[in-house]
Amino acid sequence: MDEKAQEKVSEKPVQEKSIEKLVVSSSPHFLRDENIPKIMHTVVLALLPAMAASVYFFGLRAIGLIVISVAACLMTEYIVQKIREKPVTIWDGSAIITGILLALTLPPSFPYYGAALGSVFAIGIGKQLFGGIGYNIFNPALLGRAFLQATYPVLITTWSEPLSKAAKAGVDAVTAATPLALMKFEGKMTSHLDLFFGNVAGSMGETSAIAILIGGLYLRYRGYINWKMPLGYLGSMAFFGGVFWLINPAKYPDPLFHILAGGAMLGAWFMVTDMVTSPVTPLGQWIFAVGAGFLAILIRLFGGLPEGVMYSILLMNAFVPLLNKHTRPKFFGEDIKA
Amino acid sequence: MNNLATKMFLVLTIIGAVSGGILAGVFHVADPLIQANREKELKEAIFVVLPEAKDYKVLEKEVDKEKITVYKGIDAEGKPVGLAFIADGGGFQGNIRIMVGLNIDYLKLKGIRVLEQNETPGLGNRIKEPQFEDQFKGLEIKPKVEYIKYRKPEKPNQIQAITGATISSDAVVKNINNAVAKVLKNFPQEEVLK
Amino acid sequence: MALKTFNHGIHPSYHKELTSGKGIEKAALPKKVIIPLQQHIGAQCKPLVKKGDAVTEGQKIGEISASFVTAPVHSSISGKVKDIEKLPYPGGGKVLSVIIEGDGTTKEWGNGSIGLELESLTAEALRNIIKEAGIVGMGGAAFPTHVKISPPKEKKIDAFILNGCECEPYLTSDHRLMVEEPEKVFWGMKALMKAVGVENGFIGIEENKPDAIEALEKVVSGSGGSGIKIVALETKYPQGAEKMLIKAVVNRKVPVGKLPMDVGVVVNNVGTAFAVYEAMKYNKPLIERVVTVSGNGIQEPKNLLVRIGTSFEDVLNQCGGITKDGEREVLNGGPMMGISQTILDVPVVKGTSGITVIAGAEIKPNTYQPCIRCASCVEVCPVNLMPYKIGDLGRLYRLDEFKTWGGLVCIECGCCSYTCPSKRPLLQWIRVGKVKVREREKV
Amino acid sequence: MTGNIVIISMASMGGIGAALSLFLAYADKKLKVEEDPRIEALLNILPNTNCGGCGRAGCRVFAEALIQGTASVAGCVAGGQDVADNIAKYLGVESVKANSTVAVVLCRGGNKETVRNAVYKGERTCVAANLTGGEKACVYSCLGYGDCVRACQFDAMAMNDNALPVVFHDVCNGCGACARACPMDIIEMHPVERKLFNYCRNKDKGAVARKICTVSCIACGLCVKDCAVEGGIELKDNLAVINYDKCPQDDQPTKRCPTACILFDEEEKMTKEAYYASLPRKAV
Amino acid sequence: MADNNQNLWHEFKKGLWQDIPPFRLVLGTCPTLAVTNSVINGIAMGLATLFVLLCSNITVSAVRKIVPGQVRIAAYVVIIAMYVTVADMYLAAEYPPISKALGPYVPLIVVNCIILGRAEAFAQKNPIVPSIMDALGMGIGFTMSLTVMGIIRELFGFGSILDIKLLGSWFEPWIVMILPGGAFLVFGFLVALVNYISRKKAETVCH
Amino acid sequence: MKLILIFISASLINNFVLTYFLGICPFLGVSNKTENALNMGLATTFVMTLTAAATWPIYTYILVKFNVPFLEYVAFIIAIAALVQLVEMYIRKSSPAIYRAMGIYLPLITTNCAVLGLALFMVLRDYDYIESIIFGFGTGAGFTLAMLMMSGIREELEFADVPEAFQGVSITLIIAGMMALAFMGFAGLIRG
Repeated sequence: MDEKAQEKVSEKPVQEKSIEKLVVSSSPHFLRDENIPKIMHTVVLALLPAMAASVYFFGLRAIGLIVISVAACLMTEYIVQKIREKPVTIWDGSAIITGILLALTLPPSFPYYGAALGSVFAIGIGKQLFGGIGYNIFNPALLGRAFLQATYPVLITTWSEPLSKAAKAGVDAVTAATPLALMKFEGKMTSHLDLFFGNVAGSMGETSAIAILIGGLYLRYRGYINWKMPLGYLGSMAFFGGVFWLINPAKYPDPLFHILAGGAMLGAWFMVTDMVTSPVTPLGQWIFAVGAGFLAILIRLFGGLPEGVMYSILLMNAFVPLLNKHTRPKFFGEDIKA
Repeated sequence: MNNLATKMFLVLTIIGAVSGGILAGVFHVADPLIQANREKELKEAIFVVLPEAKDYKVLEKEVDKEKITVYKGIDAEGKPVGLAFIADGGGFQGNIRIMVGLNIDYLKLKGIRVLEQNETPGLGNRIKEPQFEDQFKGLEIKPKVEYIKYRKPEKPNQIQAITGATISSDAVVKNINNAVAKVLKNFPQEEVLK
Repeated sequence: MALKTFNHGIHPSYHKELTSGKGIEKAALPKKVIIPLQQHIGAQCKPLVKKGDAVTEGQKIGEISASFVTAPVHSSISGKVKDIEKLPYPGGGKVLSVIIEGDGTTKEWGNGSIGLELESLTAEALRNIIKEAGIVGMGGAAFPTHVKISPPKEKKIDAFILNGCECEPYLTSDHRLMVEEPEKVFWGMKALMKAVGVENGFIGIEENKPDAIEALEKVVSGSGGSGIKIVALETKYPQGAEKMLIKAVVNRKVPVGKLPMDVGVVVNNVGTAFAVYEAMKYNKPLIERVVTVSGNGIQEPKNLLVRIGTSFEDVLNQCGGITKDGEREVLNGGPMMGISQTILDVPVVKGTSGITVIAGAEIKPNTYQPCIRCASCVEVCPVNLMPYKIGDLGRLYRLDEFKTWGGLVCIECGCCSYTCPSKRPLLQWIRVGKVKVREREKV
Repeated sequence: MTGNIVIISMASMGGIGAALSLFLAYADKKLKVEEDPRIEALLNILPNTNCGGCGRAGCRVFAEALIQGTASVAGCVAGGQDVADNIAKYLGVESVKANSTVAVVLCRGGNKETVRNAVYKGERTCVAANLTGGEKACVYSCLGYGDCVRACQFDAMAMNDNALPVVFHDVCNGCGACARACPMDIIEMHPVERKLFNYCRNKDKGAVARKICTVSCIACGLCVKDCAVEGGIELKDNLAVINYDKCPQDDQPTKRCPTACILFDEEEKMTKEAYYASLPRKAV
Repeated sequence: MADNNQNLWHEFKKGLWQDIPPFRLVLGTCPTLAVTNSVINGIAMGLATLFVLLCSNITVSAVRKIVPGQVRIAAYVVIIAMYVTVADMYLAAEYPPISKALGPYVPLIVVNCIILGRAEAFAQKNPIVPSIMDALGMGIGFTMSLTVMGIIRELFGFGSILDIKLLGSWFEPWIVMILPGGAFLVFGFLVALVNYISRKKAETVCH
Repeated sequence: MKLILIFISASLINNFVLTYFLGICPFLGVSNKTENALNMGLATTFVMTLTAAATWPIYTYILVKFNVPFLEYVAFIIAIAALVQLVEMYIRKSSPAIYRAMGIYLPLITTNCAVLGLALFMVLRDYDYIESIIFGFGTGAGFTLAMLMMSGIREELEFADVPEAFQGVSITLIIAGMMALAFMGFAGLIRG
């Protein structure tokens, strides 16, 4: 029903005390003990290791950025919902996730006002403009990140070394290149071990593959993410990356590097798996994950930017409605003739 | 039907012919102005990259069916001060056209001017900012122009790339190297000095 | 070894422990019964009695001879017809019903020795006895059994499945029957198989009823070489839905819009088999059935043998009544597919396999959140639909799209609504869509 | 040189124009499809709301039917007399008097009058609520969730504070969408001249009906006796049924009705403006 | 006579708000998005369009009676294309930098739906004077819209308006504003704003 | 190889709709249903390919040869108008259903800036004949792709709770903006 008509007729007064009366409803009459806040708060919990790693590698400024973006997300959601006279649902956790994810994709040296701006865009335009949770087409955090990439292209590509390395160099914040940029522009490889633990320059929450993996596996354990998504995404990155690696190992990095470097891990476990902006059908999920992985490799190896995870997912987000529409599973018994 | 067809025929033909005529007239007036504008623009660019030049001469050569044009800058006394030529090549998005000024000693650049580019605003398009262009003044071209990142240039043939716009910086350097090489090959110093 | 099952489905909390260990008790003789003249799918019966008539227990009081898809109804007590009028029916709406006031006498239906032996009967005679006894599917759908076991000649039936899954949470009536009367159930099944004319029989039981499997196993092995196999199935809802059961047991898929007989299978319920046994052996029509009274709103959950027509209130009072405080919902059936009742003055009917009372926190909330595309409805739907989508289409009356997305394929199991984290009433919307489609196609 | 360019330009442009016109003339002849231009014209006359009141799947289908002569010029109930006249004028046939009807809600048992047994939980629309039997003890009554109001494309209805639908007689054009939307079939379309209605559809016996609703028809038969014409009102299924063929328009059988369920329609005065004016002012 | 004047005034006025081309009619979207990354470009584009609109409306109105239906569009398009070429050559001759900045979007005025739309919807059916008023109104409305877009985008994208720095060095320019994405976003928001205001207006008129 | 690059560049990297803002009118107007979007996209692709095939010879063999390149716009637009008329008549005859679905948008292909833009860019970039046709086809494919994506999203949005003022054109433009942001990822994919 459209909203207005609903309002017009919903002013039905309740006259009697309902307590003595029986309840009538349509079946089923009892439901699973599951709700949106529970899911979202679990995701926040799963993001803790990545946040901890970001603080460990990049210092207290990481906390500052996370707090600022989460606060800006919550504020924006609150204000929009107030203006639209809708129930305020800022504590359902989804805005918090957006804030955290956005912060984790920013460079540690990114200015606070930039993070706030990105959050406002992510929630205000990326999510609430479509009607709030569940209706957005693009992943709000990634959209905010893409907006910042276009808005502050220089600030968002200025990276700093993790604290441990910076301390060795004896300077406060050393401008550095990310492993992907090193690979792309200077042909230098970074050790897999550093990538795995996260002791490299890069976006705050992306560097430490292991921290993200812990969170992701926890989510998988809780059953909130579909194994197809991370597997399809990382698998496709490894596959397409591997194809090029086999063609020219000197020029192109190995598949493991692709999986560990940049935002691949964060994307695979927390963004490709975003429920709202990913397909619902099994085939659609495969196409989505594999397609995004392919695009990520394409952009990484041949595009102008060193990192393609963000764009790969955003681009596939735009295909989700089409995927849902055209990958409908066969009904039970549809495929056989009587 | 026939009547209608005739009418259609007449109307379209006449409208076509009339507009063709009007346009030809306007073109006749506007074209010289447009050509003059182009000329002026070219001249300005040449004098920017060859500051001492007061005039220039066009030298043309055809190599492998490709026309190569260079502009020989001449100072007030009629002495050649350098060569200007256009370096044209791919950038991050679309072509970059650069006017390059080469010292007559064939060792250093005298300056560059980005004429056309389509790079990302705020990032790649900073190649047309003076800070970037000025780096090429007096830059040694041998063995070739290079760029380095994040640091101040260390060698006389190095410039510092624009942060975050490696590809655009790279494209500029590459284009200049290609064009310089082509000019060095086809317009030997002796020939030009003549 | 992996147990046989179907794809998708859910694992709700079953709460079967409330009654699964409790033997079947005979309920008190009701003072008054209300016998609806239509307790089955098909044509409504015409009353054979009128106001003031005296009736005896088991007397046929309603029948319609003009129609094949129907089942006669019988008086479940002896007494006098008080009135015949339209009264609320536990399946919804109002149905013409016969009200009988009892005189307190009961009839003895025999001790097992009376009746006929199976070998002496033809399939035709068997079907006739079943029809006359008014036996319908006792799992809830209440489809007349004699119709089900009379497949048209061109349909080759090669398998008979006895449905002992009872996948609905709370309900244990079939379970108790299998544990307490395995021989009678087995005998009834053989009678049904003979009526259909099949050799191959399967009894599908979920593995959460090991005692039932054991009891039936004993009977089956004792009978020797009867062509009947017991199949233990994974405990999963809706394992008991015909199409799902067929998939699990014989690995056949019933095509969209077709019936089990189209793939050569007939499915019957454990309760039905038991009723068949009683009809054969004691000539007793379907006037009594086992009803599980359970739920967190019930003081003493029980399995009761209740006479058809006893009011819900009567039955509930024999189980200590329902909780007094807070919200309560009384269901004809289990919580997944049961129908909620507005008043308690409705009769137990042939399809009432249980009365579930849920209360307090188990009652679902009245609000829902936007769909977050979590895909859990898609992951659980046993018939591979996209419930979030067809729900929306049904809600918005977009009927053409509703049909192309398979709204009419839905088996209304309720898995989607159960699993939805946003508590969206998906199944209700799908039903709305179905109602609207039917309405439109009538025009 | 200049002259040359002018001539070339004129020649080439004139040539292209000429070629094009020839080509178009040819294509026009070869590929022309006759679509009846009258359909377009009729669509301009019709309200284009696709309300379905004409019984067809939209205005275009109706327009096609008009041209084929299978539809009456007064078939567009939503358009009323004006549209009928215009169509008739366009098609050059004689106009027919549009059959103007209005929706009548035949239930007065709102929240105040009826007994409610239960509390309904679920989607708050009538079709959805009807799946469960609803809250009210009367199973024939208005469910009160306003499907009819949502079905009305002309804003000619609203739910009042008693959870009953109100028809605005000045706006209602008789398209019948509300009647089709009502799962309880308590909305009927009647000619505007009709005034006398039995506002109850409860088929329960009087004693039962009386207990669950204060405005139910209890089939007492007083109106049958009071009717000026024999058989003008009959009792059928525990309901007083008015025979509009027989019962005179100005008949007054309603005076003794104990539950005031059979009466003259006073809602005639209910216009949209009057309704909204009667509402308590809401803070915006 | 007064009535006539009022009509003319109405033809003029409707282009300024009620039917303001890009926001209400959603016509002429391509240039609205493409060239408004600075105010000056927007104004130049608006004026060029105004010129073409005016000339073509006059011409179409003048020849409307002799052009047969089948070649109507073709004929109008030729007329429009001619004026566009004139405008293009004029810009190239007199204002080379602007001509360069506008690039291929000047010739694309040919297919600006506003111009053909007005020719089809208005000039074709009306005499010359109202057609002029219509063209002026629409053209000015269009120029205004482009200017507004230009102001917003230039202000946020460069921190300046008409190349005059307005925002201090504390302001880190939002590059996105001069990119395609920003253009779409600003346009979308302006359409919403116009929707919102006119709805508010309609409400106040009603009550 | 060059042809493939032209195709990819025209369809993805320099997508006409999302980077050059060409063809916005039909992009906004006909993208409400996937079927319509697909039909419109295919028709436009067809017209674009034809346009490239037709305007290139006109430019090369008439305008350049007779030294009247200033007639470019007039000549191109007239060719396009004729082609569109042809396609329109053809579709009208062959498939009345499609014709009805596309309604007034078919003639609007004439004024689809993407088609004229294509001809202008083709000249500007000095493509040869085959390249021009591929370019036209690629551009059309890119247009169709953008239309399809947008139509899918808009179908989804029918269920969404978009603020009233933003419904319709506004939200479509904003989504286009988001798509443009996403398409920036393709920037620099093919250089030089």
